[in-house]
Amino acid sequence: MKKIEAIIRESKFEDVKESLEGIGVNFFTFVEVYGHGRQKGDAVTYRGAVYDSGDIPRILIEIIVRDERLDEVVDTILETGRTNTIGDGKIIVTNVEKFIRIRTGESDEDAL
Amino acid sequence: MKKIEAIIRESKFEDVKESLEGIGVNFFTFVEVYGHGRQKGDAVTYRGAVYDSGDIPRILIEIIVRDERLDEVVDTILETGRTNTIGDGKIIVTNVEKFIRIRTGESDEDAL
Amino acid sequence: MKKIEAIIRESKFEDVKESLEGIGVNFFTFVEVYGHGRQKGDAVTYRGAVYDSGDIPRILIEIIVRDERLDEVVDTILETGRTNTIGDGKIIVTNVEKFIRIRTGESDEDAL
Amino acid sequence: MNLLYIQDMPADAMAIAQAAKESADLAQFTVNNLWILIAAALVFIMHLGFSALEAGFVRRKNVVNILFKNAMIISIGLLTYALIGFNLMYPGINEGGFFGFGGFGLNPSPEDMTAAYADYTYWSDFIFQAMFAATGATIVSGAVAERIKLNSFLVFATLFVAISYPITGMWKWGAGWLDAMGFYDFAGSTIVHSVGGWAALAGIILLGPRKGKYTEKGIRPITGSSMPLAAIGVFLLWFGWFGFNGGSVLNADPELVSLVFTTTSLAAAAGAVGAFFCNYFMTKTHDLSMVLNGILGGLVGITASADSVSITSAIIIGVIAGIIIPISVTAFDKAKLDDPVGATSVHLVCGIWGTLAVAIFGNFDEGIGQFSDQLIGILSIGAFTFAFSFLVFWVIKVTMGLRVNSEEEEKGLDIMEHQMRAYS
Amino acid sequence: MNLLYIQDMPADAMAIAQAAKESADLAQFTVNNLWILIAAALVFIMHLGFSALEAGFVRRKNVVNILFKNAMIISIGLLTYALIGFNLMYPGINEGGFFGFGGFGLNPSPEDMTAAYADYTYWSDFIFQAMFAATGATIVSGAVAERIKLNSFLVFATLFVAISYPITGMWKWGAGWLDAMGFYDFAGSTIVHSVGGWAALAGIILLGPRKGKYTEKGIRPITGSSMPLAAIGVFLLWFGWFGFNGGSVLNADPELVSLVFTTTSLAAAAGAVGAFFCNYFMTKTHDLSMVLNGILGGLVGITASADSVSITSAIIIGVIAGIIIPISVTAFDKAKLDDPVGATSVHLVCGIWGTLAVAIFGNFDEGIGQFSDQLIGILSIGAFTFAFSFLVFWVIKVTMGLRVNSEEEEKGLDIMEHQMRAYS
Amino acid sequence: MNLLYIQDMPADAMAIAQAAKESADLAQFTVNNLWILIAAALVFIMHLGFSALEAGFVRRKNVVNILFKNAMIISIGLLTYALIGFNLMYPGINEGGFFGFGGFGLNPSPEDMTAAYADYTYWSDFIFQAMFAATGATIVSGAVAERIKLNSFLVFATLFVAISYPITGMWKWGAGWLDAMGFYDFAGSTIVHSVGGWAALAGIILLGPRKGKYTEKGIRPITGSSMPLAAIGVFLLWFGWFGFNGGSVLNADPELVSLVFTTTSLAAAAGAVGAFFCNYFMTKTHDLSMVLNGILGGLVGITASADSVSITSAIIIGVIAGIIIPISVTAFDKAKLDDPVGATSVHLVCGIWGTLAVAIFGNFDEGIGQFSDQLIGILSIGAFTFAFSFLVFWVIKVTMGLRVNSEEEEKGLDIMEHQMRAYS
Ligand SMILES: Nc1ncnc2c1ncn2[C@@H]1O[C@H](COP(=O)(O)OP(=O)(O)O)[C@@H](O)[C@H]1O
Ligand SMILES: Nc1ncnc2c1ncn2[C@@H]1O[C@H](COP(=O)(O)OP(=O)(O)O)[C@@H](O)[C@H]1O
Ligand SMILES: Nc1ncnc2c1ncn2[C@@H]1O[C@H](COP(=O)(O)OP(=O)(O)O)[C@@H](O)[C@H]1O
Repeated sequence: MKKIEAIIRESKFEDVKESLEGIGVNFFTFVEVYGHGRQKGDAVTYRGAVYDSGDIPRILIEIIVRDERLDEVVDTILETGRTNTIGDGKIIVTNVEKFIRIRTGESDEDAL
Repeated sequence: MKKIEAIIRESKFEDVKESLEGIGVNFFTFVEVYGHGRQKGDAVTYRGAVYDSGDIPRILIEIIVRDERLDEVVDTILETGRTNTIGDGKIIVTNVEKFIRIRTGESDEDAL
Repeated sequence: MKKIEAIIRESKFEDVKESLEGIGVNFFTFVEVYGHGRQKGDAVTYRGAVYDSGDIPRILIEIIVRDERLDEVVDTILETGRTNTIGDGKIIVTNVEKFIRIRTGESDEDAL
Repeated sequence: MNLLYIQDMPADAMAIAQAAKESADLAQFTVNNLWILIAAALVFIMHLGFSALEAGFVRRKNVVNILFKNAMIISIGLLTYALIGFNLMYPGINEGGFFGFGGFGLNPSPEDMTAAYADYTYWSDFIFQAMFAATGATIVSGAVAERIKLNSFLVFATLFVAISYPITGMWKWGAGWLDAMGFYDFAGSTIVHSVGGWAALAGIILLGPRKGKYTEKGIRPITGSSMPLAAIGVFLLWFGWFGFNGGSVLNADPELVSLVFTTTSLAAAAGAVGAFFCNYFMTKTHDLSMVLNGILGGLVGITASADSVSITSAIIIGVIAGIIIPISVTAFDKAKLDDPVGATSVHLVCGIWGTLAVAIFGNFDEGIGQFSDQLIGILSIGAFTFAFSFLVFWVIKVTMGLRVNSEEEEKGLDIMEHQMRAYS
Repeated sequence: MNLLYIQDMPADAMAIAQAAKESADLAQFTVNNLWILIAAALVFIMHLGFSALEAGFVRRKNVVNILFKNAMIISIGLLTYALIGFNLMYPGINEGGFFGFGGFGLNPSPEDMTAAYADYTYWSDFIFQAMFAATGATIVSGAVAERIKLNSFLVFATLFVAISYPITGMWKWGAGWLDAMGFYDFAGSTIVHSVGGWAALAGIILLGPRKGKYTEKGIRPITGSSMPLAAIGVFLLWFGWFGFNGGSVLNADPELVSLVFTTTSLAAAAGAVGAFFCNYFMTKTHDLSMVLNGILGGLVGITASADSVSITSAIIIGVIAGIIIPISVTAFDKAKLDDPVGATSVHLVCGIWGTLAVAIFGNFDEGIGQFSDQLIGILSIGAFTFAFSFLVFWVIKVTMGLRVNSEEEEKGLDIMEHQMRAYS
Repeated sequence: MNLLYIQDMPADAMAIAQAAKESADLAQFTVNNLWILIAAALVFIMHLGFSALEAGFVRRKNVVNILFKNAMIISIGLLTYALIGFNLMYPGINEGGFFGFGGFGLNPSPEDMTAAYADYTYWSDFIFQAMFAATGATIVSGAVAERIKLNSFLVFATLFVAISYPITGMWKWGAGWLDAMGFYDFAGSTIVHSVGGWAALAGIILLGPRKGKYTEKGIRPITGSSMPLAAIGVFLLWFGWFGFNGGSVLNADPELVSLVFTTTSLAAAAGAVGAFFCNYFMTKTHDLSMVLNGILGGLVGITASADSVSITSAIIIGVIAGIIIPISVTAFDKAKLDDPVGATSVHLVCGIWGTLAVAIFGNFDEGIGQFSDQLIGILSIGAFTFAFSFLVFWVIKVTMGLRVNSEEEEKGLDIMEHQMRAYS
């Protein structure tokens, strides 16, 4: 099985979520992260001094999928996560050796 | 070495933590994440409108273990993380190519 | 390509960030996590009772790099992330099967 | 003044008696005046109440913006009221008329500092009225929050406080035509609160709802950033209302002021209870934001008649105001009129209710006649204020623009308009 | 009333003299009455103080619940006090007795609006007393926080404010048997604060501690959600106490009111210092929550004697109250009596201390006699209140249930009882 | 006192006339005294204002520390002022001198409770002055925040309130040499605010800036933890200022107190507007923290002349104070003098401006002579206060140490000095 980590724009989260549910992927885990890259952050001005932390709040979505569905899910995120402006984010795919449902102990495909 | 990611219930964190310490695994990293899956979230009612974000706060525990200990640790989490009701969470195991202790530069087993 | 996860001290984040930019690695994702390990946390005293959660706030930096640059980046973090006192943190390297830039769909090396 | 009693007492009874009378009258004047000043300070704190309430009901990303607006409104309000507002509202001419202007600035005569002016000095009169003036604009700021451009709002608020509020205020409190007609609005259910509500309504209509509030899936609640802030705001508003209503007696008359304190508090309490049950009946939940609005509804409702109804009537007025809140909030949402803080329900709808309640519960013999007087007051003031606000907002919309763009709304006004975050 | 001095002065000295006397007396009445009303407003703001303090000391997941409870308590309290409480506490009959009831509702006569009634009007009397009444229940809400069912608590609070508080209050302030006996409690260390504390204790015992507070590993501190909220609460309580104690003089007597302001403030300050050192001595830390409780302890401690002790005594009373706080908080925890906000230590223990202090420092010649009077007052009121509260809580427990279930406690009352979050 | 009008009136005119005069004078005394007490309560609430403002402007990790300091300052301040401060500031001896001491503690005579003492009682005098005293130290706490050791600060604050503030205060308000010379400072632009500012400056210099504020890359803004808290603080300070300035009239004189309310409010409003435009001109942003500071600047600026300038002058004084704020804040940063809350700009710089404004706008015929008087006052008090503070801070630095170590600063004073977190 594969683990998909999608680092996307906060503003795109709802759309991506819907599109995933659209293809029946209504299970995932996400966390608020900060990104650092080409896109610059919003400058903060406080008491006369300007500062750009360069950090941009993003959402990291983690989805475990069976190998067959990998491309489908990735493409869905690519489509709906895109604004075509710098800072749309990345998708990272890694291999999962084991995936277990705590409730039942079922593993891999059955755990989905 | 292996990386164990356990996505568990907030309410189970203390128990899992203790049980891990019970088997001598008193080192790990965790982060508060949100889960999306079979279990539905708690509905929010605000000014007459009801809404279920479907997002459930969870704890993601990340533990690096040497291969031999993998099963032991996984089983411990399976036991103590379980409530047998939908939403107990998942365990994800991936392979670690390198594990280094920043303080000393020791790597892999020695870094534990 | 490789994924580097560096779990470092909050207080070292700015330094590490700078040193990474120093070697041209000005793209990464980070998140605030809690660590549990040898280093003990700061005791909290509240209304007469003392308590040490043992949890230490840390920063987890995730960087995807091409294989050739792996060592360079790791070494940089090792250098600047170090205080030589217990609790400097860990570096975890895993393999990345696919890395895609959402904006363009470019993958792997080109996505960097 | 205190020399009087330090100097030796004049020997002859008549002289002493006259001196005594003067001292007594001065003491009475001093306590009356002091109460108006303390009331002014209490009304001032209502601006903190509004700020906290609105900051608590908007999202984290728009908190700095709402605080900034409120800090500027009270400041601009006081200055413009000194420049022209006070003399527009109390022209001292055109009794029974529609408009009058006493000239720019404040130029009291020495007598205006004595009982010859009123039970309080000219300065007390001004500062008490000035604190009222800014209230109207503050009510608007909450309703149009999270999407209106900062400068556009400040321009509107300035014109509103400087021109619209004083003109309609003059109709009644400035001895204008509504006063002559017999319209009664003790402390301003209509003159202050509905007026703010009408302006808010105009703004909401021209702005449209916040992104994502009304979806095809239905109404998506946009939860406030901080309920503690909202609660602090409501308690402070209640606290300030003792000055708002109590000060409107315009002297420290023991019977009247104490009656007003009692009716005001019981109506607020009844408002909470009314909203509690009505909301529970409608949604089976215990929504803090509704109970808080219910308290405010009760306060707005009793404001028109706090000095002229019985305790029982006050409680009934409050309960009904409280019941109105959840119904009205839902109704506005049904109509897709997005009001993040419920200002239209609290100030407009309950303000109208309170003004009508005068005719129902107030001890006025006219009865039905009084009712029509009240109706005329509500409609005339409402029409003028809504028209004025709609026009001004519309002109702003076509000139400088009214609403922030979609990206600014997404990221929040704090970072886009102020380059700041509310919490770090 | 103000007509008097506008009309032409009568020609003859006697007439003028009499008119002057009347004006002077009216002015005096007006200022006395005004002070009671302002004091009532200050006592009102104490309810915001309690709300903020309790919201700051509970966890994020229970903040909406505590705010909701406080908003309802003050509202229900005012209404029930108007309906029956006031006439239970001040029946105007059964002098020296244990119980009396003046009938339902509020029905003042015209004379009740004049100096013939008191130094203040009937309405001032009611609203000032009504603001006190709800205080008791608010004290309870903090102690039983984070685990009690909303409706169960509201039922208790209603009965407590409507029945228990007025009955024991009548014993002293309603000219009942304790008053006749010589028991002294100036502004209510026992009659208000201990009473709240006793009820809190009954609730805590029947509820049991919060999950995870007392583990085999020892006491696990459950840290409050917001220290700024807690600090705001305590400063507002101190502010309100100027009205609580100052208003209890029941007129604006310059000497007494200014003495009360001074003793009250110095005792609060001394309480902070006492808690600072005692807590440091016990734990080697600088615990803000202890210093804040210390201030409250000093305030509660001086409440019984604020008008009748010297400055030095006030400071001593405050310091001791402050020292009591960390000791008492620890003691309750040792006994596994879980009180999230320290209400029992502040209001019950320091309330008892303050009531006894009357006999030690107060200028009463009786000496030991006074001491036993105080003791009888403390015990009789304590016994009645604890019994009443325990019974009511117990009946609620076996009928509608007192405590939320384990899952609700885990997830928090905000989401489970209100479907809301305090912060978004 | 209230017996007077209950007993039957004496038959003869002369007697009645005299009784009337006495009653009238007593009523006047009562209202004057009441106002001073209420003003004292309002000044008290300024301490909550400062606490909230400072807590909002520091980082999350130092919030408990700043709250703790403020809770202790007001407490220690009141106690030390009772012990020695009051009699150092108002020695009642050495008129026109530099120093006097009326002895330890507070020992009023019975006459001190009557109009024979002043328009208020001795206790009112003390509590009103005592509330002022702690203000100076509170100003310092904000400026040295986030890096000073708790105990070191408390030691400084105690000495500062107990010795330095009363001595310079005596020079003017204690009928000392500056008073004799003709120096004018109505409510304390210099005597209270600049004094706090000078001490803050000394502390900042000896402490050095917070880590990471001034980098080679330039000034790195260290954003405050909570803008809502900061806003609450400023609104409460404005509210309290009605007592600070209004009470400084030292009686309830209708004309003067109402004038002071008006000038104070308009100057505050003008300060906001001045800061709004000046800051926008300098940075093209709408910085809430600057507008909030602008309001405070206006308040500090008008404090010296609130009773003796025209409305127009008040507005000009406020606008200029508001304009000063962004310029001054930037200037201090340029000089690498790190002041997290802007206390030096608000209290020191605007305090000086306000004191000079007296000579420019005040109705004093002396003109240039007045100007030099003001200058002498500013410089002499500034020199003494700065020298005293610098010396004390320096001694503390070389003995117990002034600044926390680098790790403590990193992790924050809350966890390191208090083992607590502000938010959980
Ligand atoms: N090498 C990387 N490793 C981890 N995260 C990355 C990496 N490069 C980019 N990111 C994440 O992707 C986000 C978007 O990247 P950015 O370069 O800003 O825009 P784009 O991907 O459109 O070129 C960054 O904010 C960061 O969170
Ligand atoms: N495919 C997945 N990828 C990542 N996280 C998942 C996946 N499926 C479930 N999870 C996580 O596990 C949690 C529990 O899953 P859920 O389906 O609700 O209950 P159960 O695991 O008991 O069937 C989810 O809230 C989510 O955080
Ligand atoms: N086996 C592990 N798995 C995941 N994270 C770990 C592991 N061991 C340590 N860590 C992380 O590294 C941090 C530092 O480790 P610690 O043992 O405290 O100090 P050191 O690495 O210097 O020996 C911990 O706080 C935790 O976040």
